[in-house]
Amino acid sequence: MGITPNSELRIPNLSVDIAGLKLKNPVMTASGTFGYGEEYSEFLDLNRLGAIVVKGLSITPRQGNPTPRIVETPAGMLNAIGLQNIGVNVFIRDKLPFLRQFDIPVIVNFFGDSIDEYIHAAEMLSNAEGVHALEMNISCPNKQAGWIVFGTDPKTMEQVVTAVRKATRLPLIVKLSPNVTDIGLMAKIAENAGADAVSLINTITGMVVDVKKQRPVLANNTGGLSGPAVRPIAVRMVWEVYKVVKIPIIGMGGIINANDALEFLIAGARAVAVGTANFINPNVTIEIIEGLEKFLIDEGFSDINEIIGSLKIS
Amino acid sequence: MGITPNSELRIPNLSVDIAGLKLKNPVMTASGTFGYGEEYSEFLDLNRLGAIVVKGLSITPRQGNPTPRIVETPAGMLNAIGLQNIGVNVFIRDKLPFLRQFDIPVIVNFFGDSIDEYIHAAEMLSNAEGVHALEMNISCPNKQAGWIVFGTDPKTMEQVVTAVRKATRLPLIVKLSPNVTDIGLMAKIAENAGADAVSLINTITGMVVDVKKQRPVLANNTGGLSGPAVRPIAVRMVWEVYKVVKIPIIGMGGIINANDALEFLIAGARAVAVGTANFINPNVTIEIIEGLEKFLIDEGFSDINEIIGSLKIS
Amino acid sequence: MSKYFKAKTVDNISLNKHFRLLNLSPLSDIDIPQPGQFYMLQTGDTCDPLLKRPFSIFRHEENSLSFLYRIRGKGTLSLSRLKSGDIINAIGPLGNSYPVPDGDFIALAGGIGIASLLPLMRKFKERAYLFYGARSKEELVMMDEAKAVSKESFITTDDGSEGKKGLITDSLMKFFNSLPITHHPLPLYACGPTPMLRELYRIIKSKIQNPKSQIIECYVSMEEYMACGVGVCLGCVVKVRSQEPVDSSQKWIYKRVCKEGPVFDIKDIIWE
Amino acid sequence: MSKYFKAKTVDNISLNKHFRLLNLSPLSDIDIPQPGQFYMLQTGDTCDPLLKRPFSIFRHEENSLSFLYRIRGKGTLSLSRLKSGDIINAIGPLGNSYPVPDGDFIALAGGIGIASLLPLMRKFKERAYLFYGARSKEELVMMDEAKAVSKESFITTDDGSEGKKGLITDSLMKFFNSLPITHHPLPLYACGPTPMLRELYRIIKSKIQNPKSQIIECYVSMEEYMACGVGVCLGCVVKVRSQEPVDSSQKWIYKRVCKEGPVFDIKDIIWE
Ligand SMILES: Cc1cc2nc3c(=O)[nH]c(=O)nc-3n(C[C@H](O)[C@H](O)[C@H](O)COP(=O)(O)OP(=O)(O)OC[C@H]3O[C@@H](n4cnc5c(N)ncnc54)[C@H](O)[C@@H]3O)c2cc1C
Ligand SMILES: Cc1cc2nc3c(=O)[nH]c(=O)nc-3n(C[C@H](O)[C@H](O)[C@H](O)COP(=O)(O)OP(=O)(O)OC[C@H]3O[C@@H](n4cnc5c(N)ncnc54)[C@H](O)[C@@H]3O)c2cc1C
Ligand SMILES: Cc1cc2nc3c(=O)[nH]c(=O)nc-3n(C[C@H](O)[C@H](O)[C@H](O)COP(=O)(O)O)c2cc1C
Ligand SMILES: Cc1cc2nc3c(=O)[nH]c(=O)nc-3n(C[C@H](O)[C@H](O)[C@H](O)COP(=O)(O)O)c2cc1C
Ligand code: FES
Ligand code: FES
Repeated sequence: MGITPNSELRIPNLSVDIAGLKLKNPVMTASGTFGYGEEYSEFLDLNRLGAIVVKGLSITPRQGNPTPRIVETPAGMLNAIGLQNIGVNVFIRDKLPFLRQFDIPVIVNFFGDSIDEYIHAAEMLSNAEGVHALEMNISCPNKQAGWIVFGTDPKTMEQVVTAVRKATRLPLIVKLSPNVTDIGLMAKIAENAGADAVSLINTITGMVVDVKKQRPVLANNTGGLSGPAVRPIAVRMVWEVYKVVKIPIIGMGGIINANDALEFLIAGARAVAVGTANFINPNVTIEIIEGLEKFLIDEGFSDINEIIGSLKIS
Repeated sequence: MGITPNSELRIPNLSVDIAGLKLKNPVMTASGTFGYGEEYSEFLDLNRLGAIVVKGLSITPRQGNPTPRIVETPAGMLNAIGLQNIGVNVFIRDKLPFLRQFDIPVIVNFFGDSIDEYIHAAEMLSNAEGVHALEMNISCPNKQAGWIVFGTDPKTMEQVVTAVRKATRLPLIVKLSPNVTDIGLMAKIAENAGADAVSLINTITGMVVDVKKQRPVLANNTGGLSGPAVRPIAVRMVWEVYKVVKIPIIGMGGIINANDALEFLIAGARAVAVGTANFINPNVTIEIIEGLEKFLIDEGFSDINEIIGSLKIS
Repeated sequence: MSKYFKAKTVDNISLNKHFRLLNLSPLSDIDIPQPGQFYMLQTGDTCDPLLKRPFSIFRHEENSLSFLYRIRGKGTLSLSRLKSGDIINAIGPLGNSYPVPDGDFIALAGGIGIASLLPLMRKFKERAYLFYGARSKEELVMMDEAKAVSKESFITTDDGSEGKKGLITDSLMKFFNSLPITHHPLPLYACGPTPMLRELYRIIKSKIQNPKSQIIECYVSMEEYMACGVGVCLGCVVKVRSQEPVDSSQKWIYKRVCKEGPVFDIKDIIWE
Repeated sequence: MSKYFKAKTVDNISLNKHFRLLNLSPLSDIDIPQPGQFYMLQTGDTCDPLLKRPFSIFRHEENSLSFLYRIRGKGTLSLSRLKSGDIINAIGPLGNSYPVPDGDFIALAGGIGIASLLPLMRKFKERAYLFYGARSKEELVMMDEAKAVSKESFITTDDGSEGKKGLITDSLMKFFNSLPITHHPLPLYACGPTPMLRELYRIIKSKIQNPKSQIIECYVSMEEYMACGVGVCLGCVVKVRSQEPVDSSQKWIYKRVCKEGPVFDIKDIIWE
């Protein structure tokens, strides 16, 4: 298991390859929980991250949903931000220059209401200097197909991934929706349609009711559940996907410490993303990176890749 | 809103009808969390419950899974009991006589590995005195169909519900699995196949990894997530089902107090079941019944049926 | 110096059934907070409650931060359990602050809103006309200090158990009407429940629409559910009038209470 | 009289970094617990930790229940935060208890296992040969009381910081070997980590297989993860030899530690 005579003296290797990107370590930020990097650069050295994934972008800016947009739930939270964003152009003009200062991959999360919007956004982003990979958020409804969610219908997903694959030469990550019967099947479709990696899980749809008002608490009625509450579901889904695809997996959902990150890596994720936990502890990503290193040293591993997918099942 | 001049003096009506059964109040126990009623009869007066739902039965006894069978998760727990049970015959001989002493509906949860086993169990239970309704647990894999889970495949579910519907004249409740893309569709199929009611949600599949051992904590690898962590998901699913079916809904998933129960009722459930919370507070069902009554009085309702499905959406 | 720091609980004093005063001693150097700014405080140490909660800075002294809070739900309940010596994480100071008043000013506090306004009144001693309303005498916390640092004070309670019985905005209205038209307009700072702020807006709007009255500068501290407190989650937005709307059919954009706020010009907010 | 009751925290004494003694005062009449029985205790007051945790009764006096515990994970950490006056819910007494010993007996405690055995030793004063092992001196909690109520005591620590250095089962083995074959066999009661119990089983089995030795009665208190503590969830089962197996190919059935246990005859358990 990689125990060498002087293993205590060696700093273990933390770097991993995802879809052709070389990451210093497997810890990324989850889209929508880290803005465009500026706000948290006050709190931590972005250069230490494995990669940064920015808030989801669409070709034109969006206002998002009315408030309340968030509500806390037991060990989790629902959000219905409604994909508020500044749009691809403003991002390229105002935010990318800041991100280009750093020596880490910048992964841009994006989405659209239609396949054309996806293609258009992917093309615009592919031509921008400093975008290292694209992450497609397919947990949004398809206007043309009568608001069927792209990521829950196998056919629709196949179409949109195939189309975007043709529109970009950048590494393409498909972010899977957990609101499906068979996430392994969805991952397999993404792989066959040309994805270089899959990331999971996006949020799980939920609702909280204000019983006195007899209304949902969120103005949007439903929202997406994230945080530790969903972690056991997310870990199980990563494991299911690991069994059926060859492309790398970026695991996320409720990670708040190094132990949680290790659960995902061992279950088959080659990298992890941290979302809601940033809100609780702006320094959490750095603490997780340090925790992973400590774990490898303590357990006598010399390379993080030794534990990826190492789950022994009964 | 039912405010009558002397509403403070009136005790509001709590009774509801489910699939032809008249319940004193909408609070039932969830299968697998209340045994066969005996253990908790030390702690509360079973006669006060809306109904009792017993641990899932199969035609022959089952040993269940090796241990560990349970593990706590943030605001929830995973269980992989593996449907350990005493079998239909021993239940009828040893447990039913005890339950017959009480003046409340006894709902028997059951399952099988094949359609034949379902039919057989339903027939045996239908002939037993003191069984008032059947609840089919379809979250188990179908041996004949290569271990596809009955409750996640629309075709398989339709077949098994149709078959059981023919095998019993008792009210038939189909307990839906939440591990599906479209729970509304599954409910609709159950309704069309002859179910008198649907209950939801069963547990959501999850996994916890012991990172030092690089193994799942549960001997069965995965388990079912229950408890407050899943509540927002469960409430959303009840609401989705309420929009598409006419038969009554029994809502459950993470209910620990009257407020939680009200969320489900307002979202469309005509009754609720309390599971994991019994473990924390053996008296929780009674406290919820009292809390519902208090809510109705405080808010000026005279009948619980006034709030069922009363959710105002934006 | 980081805005994310650990702090030790000095004490957590119960003022009455609902209100507490939490005194923290930061364990590292911190930035100096300005009146109107706030902190995100950890309230427990498990995953429930999960998120930090926002609280206005109530008092800052060398190596000490105080927060005045009302127990509302599980976060504040959990906060009320902190005992001397317990260590929590905090983020702050966050958000903008009240613009510095030129001379005298009006401070309009509804209930716990006093927590956010007292630092301003304390800093500009005896320059505030204080309007402080609450449900009852018991809920008029910190009234003695508030009065002591004010030039003049007007108190109301819903039940008349202290001060005048009635709404604090009615007292404010009367005060306005009693001022000579030629009176130099006083800037107004307000913090309190949304219905109070909405009523305030109605008052201000009627003054603006009255050509004889001078325009009042009016700043309000807004509240919204917050997850991050630092501007990344977009959970805490309010509608603000804008010349550069995102959607050309609408003359507003969303601004973040935690970043562009919590203090806004009352006239910029779209009150619905 | 209900097995589900509220209790007030009298105190929650820190014995050292890892161990605490919790004294509770039930707020209603309760059943009298027997040595070996346990309670499910609420450890926090939010949804995390969610489930109650099982703890052996350590001492029962009029209107007082005491629990000796070791801080392990989030439940026990949360329990260690309880302070005087805090009220928690509890369920108990639960499970079976140690069979009453006829005369002298052996008590084999590994670490915190002493919590479950001391009530038995206290009840049958100076009748126990105590074998008590722990990692280090610091972890030999309640040793003075345990020695005081014993007839004779044998202590080991892994690091030799107190008593003999080594495993407590080795001391037990020596003791057995030193007894004359004609000695009346002493019943043995054991509670501790699974590896210790497994080793004990090996020892007992070898004695059983030795035709010259007399058969020893041996009772062990088992531990398993518990959700309900009252027999409904079927989470806490152990494999027990049976004449009426569920499946005819196997000579065992699952029994519930919380209901048919926690005390089992060591020979009935299937040690894998
Ligand atoms: C910038 C800012 C400064 C604040 N300063 C203070 C302060 O100095 N002292 C103080 O006591 N409180 C202050 N608050 C309000 C405080 O943050 C909330 O009372 C607290 O978050 C409630 O948490 P909880 O878990 O106890 O309640 P929850 O269980 O979350 O909610 C309980 C009730 O409070 C309401 N509520 C919760 N959060 C908010 C919110 N952000 N705005 C409006 N209503 C809410 C809910 O709708 C619910 O009715 C401030 C809020 C903001 C945004
Ligand atoms: C009948 C019975 C009586 C007990 N009496 C006592 C007692 O008097 N004093 C005392 O300190 N402890 C006692 N225990 C053990 C105690 O219940 C556990 O230490 C506690 O539940 C751990 O909870 P946690 O949340 O702190 O740890 P967790 O976070 O749940 O777990 C921390 C570690 O402890 C292990 N663990 C957790 N629960 C158990 C368990 N039930 N059995 C074995 N290992 C476990 C886990 O595998 C993990 O490694 C008893 C257990 C049982 C079943
Ligand atoms: C406030 C918020 C906003 C989010 N916005 C996006 C988004 O724009 N695009 C996206 O793909 N995922 C978005 N997500 C989902 C997260 O990236 C992540 O998949 C999810 O929150 C699970 O991880 P966590 O439990 O660590 O938060 C958002 C999540 C939150 C909480
Ligand atoms: C220990 C345990 C055992 C269960 N056994 C069954 C079962 O036998 N049949 C069944 O349909 N559901 C079973 N369930 C699921 C519950 O009935 C319920 O659907 C689920 O736990 C969600 O409710 P809760 O969050 O209130 O526990 C079991 C749940 C638990 C926790
Ligand atoms: S609270 Fe997250 S953006 Fe304001
Ligand atoms: S803990 Fe539930 S059956 Fe034993």
